[in-house]
Amino acid sequence: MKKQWPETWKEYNTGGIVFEPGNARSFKTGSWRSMKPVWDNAKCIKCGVCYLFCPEGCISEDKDGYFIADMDYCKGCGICAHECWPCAITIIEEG
Amino acid sequence: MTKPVGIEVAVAAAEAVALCNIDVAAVYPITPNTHIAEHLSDIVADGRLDAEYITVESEHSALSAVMGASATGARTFTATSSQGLMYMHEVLPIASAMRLPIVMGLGNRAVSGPLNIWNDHSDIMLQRDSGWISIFAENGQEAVDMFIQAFKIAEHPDVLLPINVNMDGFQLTHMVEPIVFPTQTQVDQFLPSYRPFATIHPDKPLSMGTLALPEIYTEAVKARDVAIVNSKKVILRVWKEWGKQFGRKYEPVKSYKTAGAETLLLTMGSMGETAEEAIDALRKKGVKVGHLNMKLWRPFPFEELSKAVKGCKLLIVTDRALSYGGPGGPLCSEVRAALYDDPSRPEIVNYIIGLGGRDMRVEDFMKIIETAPKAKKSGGAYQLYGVRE
Amino acid sequence: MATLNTAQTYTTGLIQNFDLYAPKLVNKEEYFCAGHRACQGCGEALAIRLMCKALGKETVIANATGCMEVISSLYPTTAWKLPWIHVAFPNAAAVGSGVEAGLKVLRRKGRIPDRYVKTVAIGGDGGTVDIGLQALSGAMERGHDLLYICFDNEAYMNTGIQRSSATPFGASTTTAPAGKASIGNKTWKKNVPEIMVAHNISYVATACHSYPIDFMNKVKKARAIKGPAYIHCLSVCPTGWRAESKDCIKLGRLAVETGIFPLYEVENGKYRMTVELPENLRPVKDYIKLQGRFRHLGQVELDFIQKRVNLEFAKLMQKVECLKSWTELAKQA
Amino acid sequence: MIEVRWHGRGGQGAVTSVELLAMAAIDEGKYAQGFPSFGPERRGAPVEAFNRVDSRQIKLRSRIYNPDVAVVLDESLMGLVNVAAGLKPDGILIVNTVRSVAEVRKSIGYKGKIFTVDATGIAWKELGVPITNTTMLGALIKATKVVKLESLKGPVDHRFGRIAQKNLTALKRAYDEVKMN
Repeated sequence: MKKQWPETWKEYNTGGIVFEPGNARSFKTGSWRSMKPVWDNAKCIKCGVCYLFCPEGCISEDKDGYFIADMDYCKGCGICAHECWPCAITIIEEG
Repeated sequence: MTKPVGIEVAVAAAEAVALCNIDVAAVYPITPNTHIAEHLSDIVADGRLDAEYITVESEHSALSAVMGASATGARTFTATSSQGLMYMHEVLPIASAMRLPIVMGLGNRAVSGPLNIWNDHSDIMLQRDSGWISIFAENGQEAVDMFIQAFKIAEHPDVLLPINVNMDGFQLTHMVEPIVFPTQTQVDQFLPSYRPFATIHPDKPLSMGTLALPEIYTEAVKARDVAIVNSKKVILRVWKEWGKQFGRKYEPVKSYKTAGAETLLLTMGSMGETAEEAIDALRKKGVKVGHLNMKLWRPFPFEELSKAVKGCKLLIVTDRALSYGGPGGPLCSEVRAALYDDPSRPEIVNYIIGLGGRDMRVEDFMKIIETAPKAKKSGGAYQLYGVRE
Repeated sequence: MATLNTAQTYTTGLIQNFDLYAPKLVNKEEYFCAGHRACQGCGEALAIRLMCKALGKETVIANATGCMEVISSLYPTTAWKLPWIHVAFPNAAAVGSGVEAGLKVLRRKGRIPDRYVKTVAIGGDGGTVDIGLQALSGAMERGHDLLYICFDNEAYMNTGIQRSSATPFGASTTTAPAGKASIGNKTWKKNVPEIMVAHNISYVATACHSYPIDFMNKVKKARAIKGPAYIHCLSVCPTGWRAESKDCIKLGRLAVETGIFPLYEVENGKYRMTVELPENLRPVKDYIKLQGRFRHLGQVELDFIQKRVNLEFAKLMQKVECLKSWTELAKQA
Repeated sequence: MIEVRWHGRGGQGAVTSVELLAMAAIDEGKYAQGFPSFGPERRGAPVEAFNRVDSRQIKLRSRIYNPDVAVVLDESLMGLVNVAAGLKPDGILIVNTVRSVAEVRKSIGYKGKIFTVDATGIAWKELGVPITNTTMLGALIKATKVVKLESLKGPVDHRFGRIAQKNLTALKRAYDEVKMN
């Protein structure tokens, strides 16, 4: 498993610079979620509103043009479901 | 070597900074450093220096702007005094934490209130713990030399820390005196071009100025402390190199007529030379007294100080600032702490002198040296020299 | 178990401004990555994400201290894929000034690649309209090639919902709380876009993440200006506004539709509504009732707010209708 | 070492005088200092400025209390400030005035050498303005020989550019016309 913290001060990057852009992806915010979105592709018109409004940027288009959320990061805010015009997304309890 | 020219020290400092071919300067006017700001902008306006000169709306923004510029890999400069330095205070430790090798000129001045525009060291002492390298010029020539040295020290890959060059406000900044300037070729030989270790640019996106949780903050502090402690090696090397190239010697603690001295007087900044006139006068009378002038304040020169005071019985430390309700002047506090573990340490007395432009004549230094043996020596004692009771 | 099935019953014809399939056309690259630690349903994080998409790769960001800085840059991680620098709270505009100057001079001197890189400074409302206003004013006045974007969530959310000068009238905050002797915040929101217009900069706009295409178009337009530009982006904070996370987008939309936060741009002095609103605005009540921070308000305060919103909107419309662009004025002068 | 104190009013260029003198002395290979009184005085207020010139390095950075020379750029100051205060008994007082040396001596009671010159008259004639700082430098050099007259040429050229020659003419006239008793 990747170390969360540098072991010693010597491993602290000069000036506290983080050299790997976007490496916050190692922090999985999916655990914050108590509700999760579920897509009903039969209703989906592939407009992408869910993708555009996701504060996490964790919704992406699959090869067929439908949308899926990366559950490693989805915090379950419910915006996608609330904003989905054709009501293709439902928010359900986790578990 | 070129011949000395008569020039105001602040103007000479700006010329020295220009010789270092800086890329970005941001300076906000404040007495007594203003002439640096004015003259540097003249140099840029005349096209003698290709640099961006940002006429910021505050000192806080002055340092912030040079930090932004330094992060892009630019060689940067700012200057200030007193209230301006106080206004910068928030950003000072961030500059050292981010390891940005900014050079700052300080025309040292008392701190309000009451409002006072004249010289002492209250401003820099209040910023003592900001993680900056701090050096003090004793005369105009040293100020010019130190600005050029400063860039080399700060930008050294083993250092990467901001540095302030202190020169006494008015006593130095407004003094026309003889200065020998190195030529551009000499400066170019001495000072390599700045090679930043990381820059903010889309070619290699990185994040600067990140947040440290309790799990990492201590390590971040340690890393910076080690950097500033280790910077002394580079400082000594740069000073040695300077001495070789230009024939002017720089030491963390300069000794003057210390051979056989039982009493030593320690000063920092431009009063050192006046004090030396007092030493000369007393030596003629047979008094065994010598003088020390601290040029390196951060990192603190523990070994050099210890060596310099060896054999003396009484050490008179003069401070140009007071820690209210504390153990006296900050210089003396640190000298006492530094020598505490030395069993052969001298007795130490502390005089707070020259506050807010109060003049110090040769006679004053003689009086201090003559009365010091009777002064209370222990328990953090100090006295404000010349205060009217 | 199904909950919250939410048809868009609240939208009016306004939503037609939203191009249905526009999301398909936006930059797919994410420069503000998942893994950031913003609250569930954070409007500001969304706005930042959209901003980055509009700005693209050739950009440097200078960020003021605040929520977005804290949630994105916990060492040793960063959510940013754009080059990013944070120094302190009040000085994003000053740091941005320095970055801009540095990139300019180094490019001129051939020390960095010879191509244009945009500098963008960002801050929250506290870091922009309060403690950062001086640095912002300085940067805009000096004419740096700098885009400043304020993400306004109407209080100091990072420190726990304290009142700022961008906090709306009547909102209860932790330092302007509602109580028996207080209706909460007693002042009207400071109009910083107008202060920016007074700096004679060539582009000023208001925006909101709930109108993502409008926002991104404004960012692109401002980015293209070789000089100072300012965008004030209302960013819904469900936590601080005491609202439901899912309502984030809806709240932004209601702020616009009620005329509380109209979306407009000012190009060379010429005002233009970018989201047209009907003559009869939606009642402010529709917006206010969804938020716990306004829960304590009675009819008297609501009436007061409605009147003031009407007045402010009328003032804006007057500018939209009457003011000509400077280029036009110059021709007449 | 020679210590000089200049008396003028804010805006009359006393600080320029001390700069020029210091520069000239340094150009001659001497050691010199030139500095203003470090005060907040504004245009019109009485101000002082100082020079030290020596053949060896000057280490003093304290103020000048007992000058060898006092130079008065503006005669109207003599009723306001004691321009001879602390002046060494065998020192030199140089006054811009149309009065005679005897008259000046009578009014101030100073026992050392006194020099007078109508610097204002010269400045009006040569420069077209009553600014006497460069003019009085000529009188000072004649009275003290602290630097050579020609040593001022470089600093004055540097400082005044296209109006340098006028200043040098005024300076030379004061050098020639200064009266001593």
